[in-house]
Amino acid sequence: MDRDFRHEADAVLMRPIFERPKYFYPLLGFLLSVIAWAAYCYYLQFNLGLGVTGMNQPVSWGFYVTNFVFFIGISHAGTLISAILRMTQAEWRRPITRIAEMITVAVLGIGGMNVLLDLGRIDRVANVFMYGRYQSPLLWDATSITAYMTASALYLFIPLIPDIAILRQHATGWRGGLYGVLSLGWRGTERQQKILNRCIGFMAVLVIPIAISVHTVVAFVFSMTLQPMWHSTIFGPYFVAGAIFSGLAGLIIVMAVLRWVFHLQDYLQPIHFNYLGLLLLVMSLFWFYFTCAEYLTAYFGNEPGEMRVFWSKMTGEYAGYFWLMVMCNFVLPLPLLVWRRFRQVTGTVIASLLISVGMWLERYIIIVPSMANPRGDLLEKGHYTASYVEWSLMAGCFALFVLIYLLFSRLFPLVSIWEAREGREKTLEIVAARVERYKLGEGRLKEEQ
Amino acid sequence: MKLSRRNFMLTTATGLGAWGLQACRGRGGAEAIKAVEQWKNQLKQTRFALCDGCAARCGLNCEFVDDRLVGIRGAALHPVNQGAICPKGLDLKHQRLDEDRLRVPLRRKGPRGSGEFEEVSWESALTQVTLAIQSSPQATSLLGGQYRGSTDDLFQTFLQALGSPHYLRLRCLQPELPGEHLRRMQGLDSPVAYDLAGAKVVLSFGCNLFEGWQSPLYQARVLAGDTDLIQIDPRYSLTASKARVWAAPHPGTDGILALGLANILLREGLYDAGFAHRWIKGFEADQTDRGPVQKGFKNLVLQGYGPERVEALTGIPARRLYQIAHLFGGGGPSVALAERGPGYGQRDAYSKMAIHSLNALVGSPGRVGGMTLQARPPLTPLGPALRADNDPLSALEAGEIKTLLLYRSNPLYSSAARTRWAAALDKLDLLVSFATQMDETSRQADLILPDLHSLERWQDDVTLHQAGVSLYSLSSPVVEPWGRGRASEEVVLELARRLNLHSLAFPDYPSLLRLRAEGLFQARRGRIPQAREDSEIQQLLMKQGYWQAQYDDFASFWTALQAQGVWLDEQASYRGRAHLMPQGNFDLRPLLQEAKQPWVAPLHRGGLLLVSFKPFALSGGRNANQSRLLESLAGPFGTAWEGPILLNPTTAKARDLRTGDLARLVSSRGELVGPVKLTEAVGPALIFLPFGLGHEFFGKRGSGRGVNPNHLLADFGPNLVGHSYVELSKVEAG
Amino acid sequence: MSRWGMVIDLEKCNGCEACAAACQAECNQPPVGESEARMGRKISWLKISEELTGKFPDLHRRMIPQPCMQCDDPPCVRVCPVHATYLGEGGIVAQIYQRCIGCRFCMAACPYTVKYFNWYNYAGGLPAAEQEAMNPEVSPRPRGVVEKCTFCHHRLLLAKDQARLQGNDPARAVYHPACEEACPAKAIYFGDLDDSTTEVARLAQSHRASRLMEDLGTNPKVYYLARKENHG
Amino acid sequence: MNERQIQFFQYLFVLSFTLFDLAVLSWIGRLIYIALQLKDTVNGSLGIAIVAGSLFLVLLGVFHYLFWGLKRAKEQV
Repeated sequence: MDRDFRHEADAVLMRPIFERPKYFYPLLGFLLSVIAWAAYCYYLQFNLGLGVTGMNQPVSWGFYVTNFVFFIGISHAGTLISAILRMTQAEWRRPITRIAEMITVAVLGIGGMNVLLDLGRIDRVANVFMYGRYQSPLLWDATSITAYMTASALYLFIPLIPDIAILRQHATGWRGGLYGVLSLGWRGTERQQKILNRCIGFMAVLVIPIAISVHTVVAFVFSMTLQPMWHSTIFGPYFVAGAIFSGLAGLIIVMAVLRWVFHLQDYLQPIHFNYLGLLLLVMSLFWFYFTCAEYLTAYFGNEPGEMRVFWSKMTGEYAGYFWLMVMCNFVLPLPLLVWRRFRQVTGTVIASLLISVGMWLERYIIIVPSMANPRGDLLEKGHYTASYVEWSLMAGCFALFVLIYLLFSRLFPLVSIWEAREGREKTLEIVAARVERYKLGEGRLKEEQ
Repeated sequence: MKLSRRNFMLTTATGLGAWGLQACRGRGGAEAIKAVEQWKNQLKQTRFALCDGCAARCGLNCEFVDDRLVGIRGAALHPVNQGAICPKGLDLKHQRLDEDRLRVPLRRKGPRGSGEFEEVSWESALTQVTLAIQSSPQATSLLGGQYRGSTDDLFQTFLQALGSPHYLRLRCLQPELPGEHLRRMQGLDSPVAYDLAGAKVVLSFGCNLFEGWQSPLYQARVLAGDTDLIQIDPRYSLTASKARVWAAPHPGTDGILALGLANILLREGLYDAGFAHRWIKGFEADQTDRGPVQKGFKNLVLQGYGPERVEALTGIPARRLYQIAHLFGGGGPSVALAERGPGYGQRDAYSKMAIHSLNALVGSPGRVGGMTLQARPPLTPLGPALRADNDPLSALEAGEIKTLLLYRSNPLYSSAARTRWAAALDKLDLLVSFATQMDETSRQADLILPDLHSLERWQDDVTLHQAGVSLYSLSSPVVEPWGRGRASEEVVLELARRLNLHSLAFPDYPSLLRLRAEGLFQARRGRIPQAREDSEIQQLLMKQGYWQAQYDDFASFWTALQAQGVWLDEQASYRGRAHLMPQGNFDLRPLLQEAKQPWVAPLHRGGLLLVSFKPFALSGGRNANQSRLLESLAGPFGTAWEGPILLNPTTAKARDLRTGDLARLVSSRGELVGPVKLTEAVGPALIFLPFGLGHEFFGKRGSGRGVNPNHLLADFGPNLVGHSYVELSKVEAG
Repeated sequence: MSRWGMVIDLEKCNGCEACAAACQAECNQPPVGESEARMGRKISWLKISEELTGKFPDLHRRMIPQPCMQCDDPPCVRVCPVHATYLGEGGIVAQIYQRCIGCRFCMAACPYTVKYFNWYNYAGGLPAAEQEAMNPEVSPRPRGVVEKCTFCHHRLLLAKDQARLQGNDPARAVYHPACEEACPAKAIYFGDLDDSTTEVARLAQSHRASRLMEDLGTNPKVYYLARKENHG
Repeated sequence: MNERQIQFFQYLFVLSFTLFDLAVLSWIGRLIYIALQLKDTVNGSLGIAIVAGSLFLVLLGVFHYLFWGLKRAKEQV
């Protein structure tokens, strides 16, 4: 039973699980102290009230809602991308899918948590269950995020089963028990493989509409109100596109970090970054198109309430944020992603970092300027500066994300071992067969037969 | 069963509690519900009190639950406010609870002005005052601010009994006296009231009718209808925005503007020729007197105040002058108000008389919608009147006064002549302050005797400004005193006892008030309004000359007066022209005299003129520490808890100032730094500063907040002028 | 069933803030203090906005008191996740403070920005004496919940109780909110919009009447009377 | 950990997922009940609930298919 994992193929994937990395405790301590500080800040907020934040009237939403939208956006990277790649049978998906799916599960919880952080009366959160009403888009959110969370967790778990079974062979003690329970009696029989593949395939199909619905519904929180620059039909698709965009960026960053930390250069190769970079480029163009569509519509319509918000973003108080966002999301990443020689690991990571900042800013300037410039010309203008509590909680969220990833990496392989093996063993034949079928004239011939 | 408020809070229907009640009702607990409802309705008690927030003295209904003051509403039957109420009145509930209030007698420990005081007993404090007065009774005086009624009479009698010739008052309006111009032009000795309710056109020269002038609530009510208001004010005030016509002359040129209007009225025959012929003296050139022929008003105005010249001097376009003149002289009862609080600049007397001459031209004296004379309520007199000395500073500087009692006056804050005041007060042997708050002047006092909050003591008032009624209001304490304070009137009566002043031998202040009220009872006129319907019948009867006794004996009259708080006599104003012009004419000759002095251009070219004004929330003068009022400043200023320097955007642009920036204002008298707010409501080359903030010492919330325009205003003598030339510069942050 | 509405005559209103202050006193809206007020967290269920147009000296100013517009189709109610705000009796948009979870979605949805949030425990932070002086008819709000103008709903409940005690039909009870009562210029009219005999119903039909952001379709029950014709 | 214990925890795992899913479903049911009771946008609520409810049912189905399927497939060997 207790075979040494080091003799296994793909041993590098199992190393972080069975050999405690030397940075583990320092990093854990650092993350826990950041989280503890954030928890203390939240304790202050819980005790004193939301007054410790910078929010006010009329800017009654700030960092927390921004982070909510941002993290939910990042979560799209994972499951959605992995599902699309699985469905299209993109071969290069194999080392990426699990990393992506785990991002989703980790970040979705954090995103949902930001809504809770934002509540004035967290002690009454049970009211959502007792007296909730489906008319409120917030409940749509609650439902679709729960669904997405459940589906993503399932979608993460199912392809994990064979790997858990592999790990079980090397694990003792509580790990052995855990893997024993979670492997669900996996033996790798043909029948089991078939069931597993069927489930994976089904979930990949199911998860795509759920993922799209989640971010559409997040957008609906804003677009269902009558507020200037929120009340727009483009918001659903705009948010989905933005979510995939920021999600891809998040995925690239996480991949690069993991590649470096866990020495996964053999699995996460420049070609992966190249392909994801191409996807990122496409999404950047999409994002730019949606942004133009949104702002041009508002500008051309010239509705006074909207124009106040519009100009506050273009030249006013929020112009700095707006133009920084355009730089980060489009102007700077574009050359990095267009030229092949930049579309390497470093180039895509830089572009991704820029895009992450840019997309966070986008969420921020969607929320704050509209709230600060209410529709009526009579109504007072607002200003918003986040307080240290909000910054701390945001830092806590990032730390929590890293912590979750760290703990996950100590329990499960970050790259799907069995899929990688499958790729090595079977792919060549499958792809060769597939390419054979692409050959010119084959299709017509088949039809004629 | 004694019902506590806690029980009440538990059972009462709040927004949600109503659900509970509804639910009970559904389950057949109708009886229980009914009992609760019955009890709830009986629980609330109402007591009458007089508002002390400003000089208007509105009537209040204080609502009590379990002897706790939980609400204040306007008293519907009080003629001044008729149920309305303003932020200052509403906030009395909280003002009373201010933790900064002085609650024990204090004696100065350190040097004057050091702010070091020690707590002393009342006995010790009163002995000290008694001894000081005893040593030189004639050198005792009292410096009072804004108050009326029996308090005023009591102080007069007290000083008179001591043989002191000095009763000092410091305030911007003297309600018990007619203005100087009225005395000189009409020979009046008692105050006039302007019949704003009856007027069709009201021409107000800087009187901020809805913000701080006399009784804003009353004016708001009577002018909300079809009255055409013409507001002359350099600032686009709230009052100006309610006016049909608003004109913004250069500050200090109101007199010229008035005579410019007179010019048009005369040339176009829009004046009351009958009145002019019968009553006005000095209208035509005077040829009957011996000696050189004196020019008449007509010559003066027609020759010297043509629209072009007036336009050049005042900045008001001739077209606008015609518009105003036609409206004002258009036939309807019109009245011109020359009663601006801070005065009309260096040529105050001239301006006031010039404005008042418009009243002569439209024949407003004695006319409905014009000027009337109020009859004082027939209160039992206390003693002979001691006319207040309205130039207190000179009296103090003369050094004849050794002991000074200070009541509701804070000259070190409210007077532009702060340094002179400080020096004059320093000469005193004993300065005693009756105060509820530690303010600038009280800090200089040797002894502070804590006064009671207005809701904690007996108050009365004689309202003289409201045309058409003779009005006396009285209120008894509605809440228990907080701390060891005593009503100042009681303290004065106690001093009188100790000094053996027989004319003030009253056991306490209520018995003095009771004695005064006996006069009302015996006068066989007037009534105590009980209910609206009742009042209509009574009014009708009285109009026809009938008077019906409401009460059989004085005791029941006294009880009713305490409960209702109001005695009034609607038939007590004198509209007869002979009453309004006791000298037999409306004399314009004093104006002609004043007009002879050469005119000094008031607007310093290129300079900025600072003008102060009173925002409504602060117009009581003692509100700088009331959180709710400070918070309500967000309405007029856009910023709560602050009184910004108001600037026109063009003025500001030249100095690179934006709303929220700090600016420094420097005048010949001093300088101050404050935040700026840009508004079009202020003309270019003008700066407006709200008055009421900028206290050095006024409780925790009132100290060091905002700016005090008095630090900059030129001191032109006893009258507050309200403007001054200043230089403005930006204060760089950091 | 009554449909309570308000008409505010802007021609009469002189911006004295009496209504706002009366509202604060009646409904226990505490002062939030200097730093809070400067952050824009002032609570004033009835706020007064200044509308100043033109250039000196050709100016026009209106002071516009804004309570909750008590929309017939309130955007805030649509978004509330927990039924903490709902269209209650007589068309009054109610807020259940004990139910509210403080998500502030209603604040984000309200185009009139007349919903206010208790960022801190403002009411509970007042000195004990001031708390005792609160109006016992209206519950003070804890921190973390949204609050708003209730058209003095507690006065309606009292009026109904009174009617019941006197043997009258409680459904026909008439009441007056604190702001209307306090207004010195009598610029505020309040009553049943569905009862054509009331002054409010008549004025709401007047050609001078309009509502704020009528085009949003929220159907507010607060009407404003614009300037008179003859004053052009 | 012996095989029995592992089995016990596996059943616990599938049970807790099932309970979670049922809890969500009952929550959705509760929302519908409230909407009906208060006549608060019943149609819309029903629409959303049908979509969301069936989704959770499908997820439940997938999980159970997987769990029992793997179990049976194991035994077949």
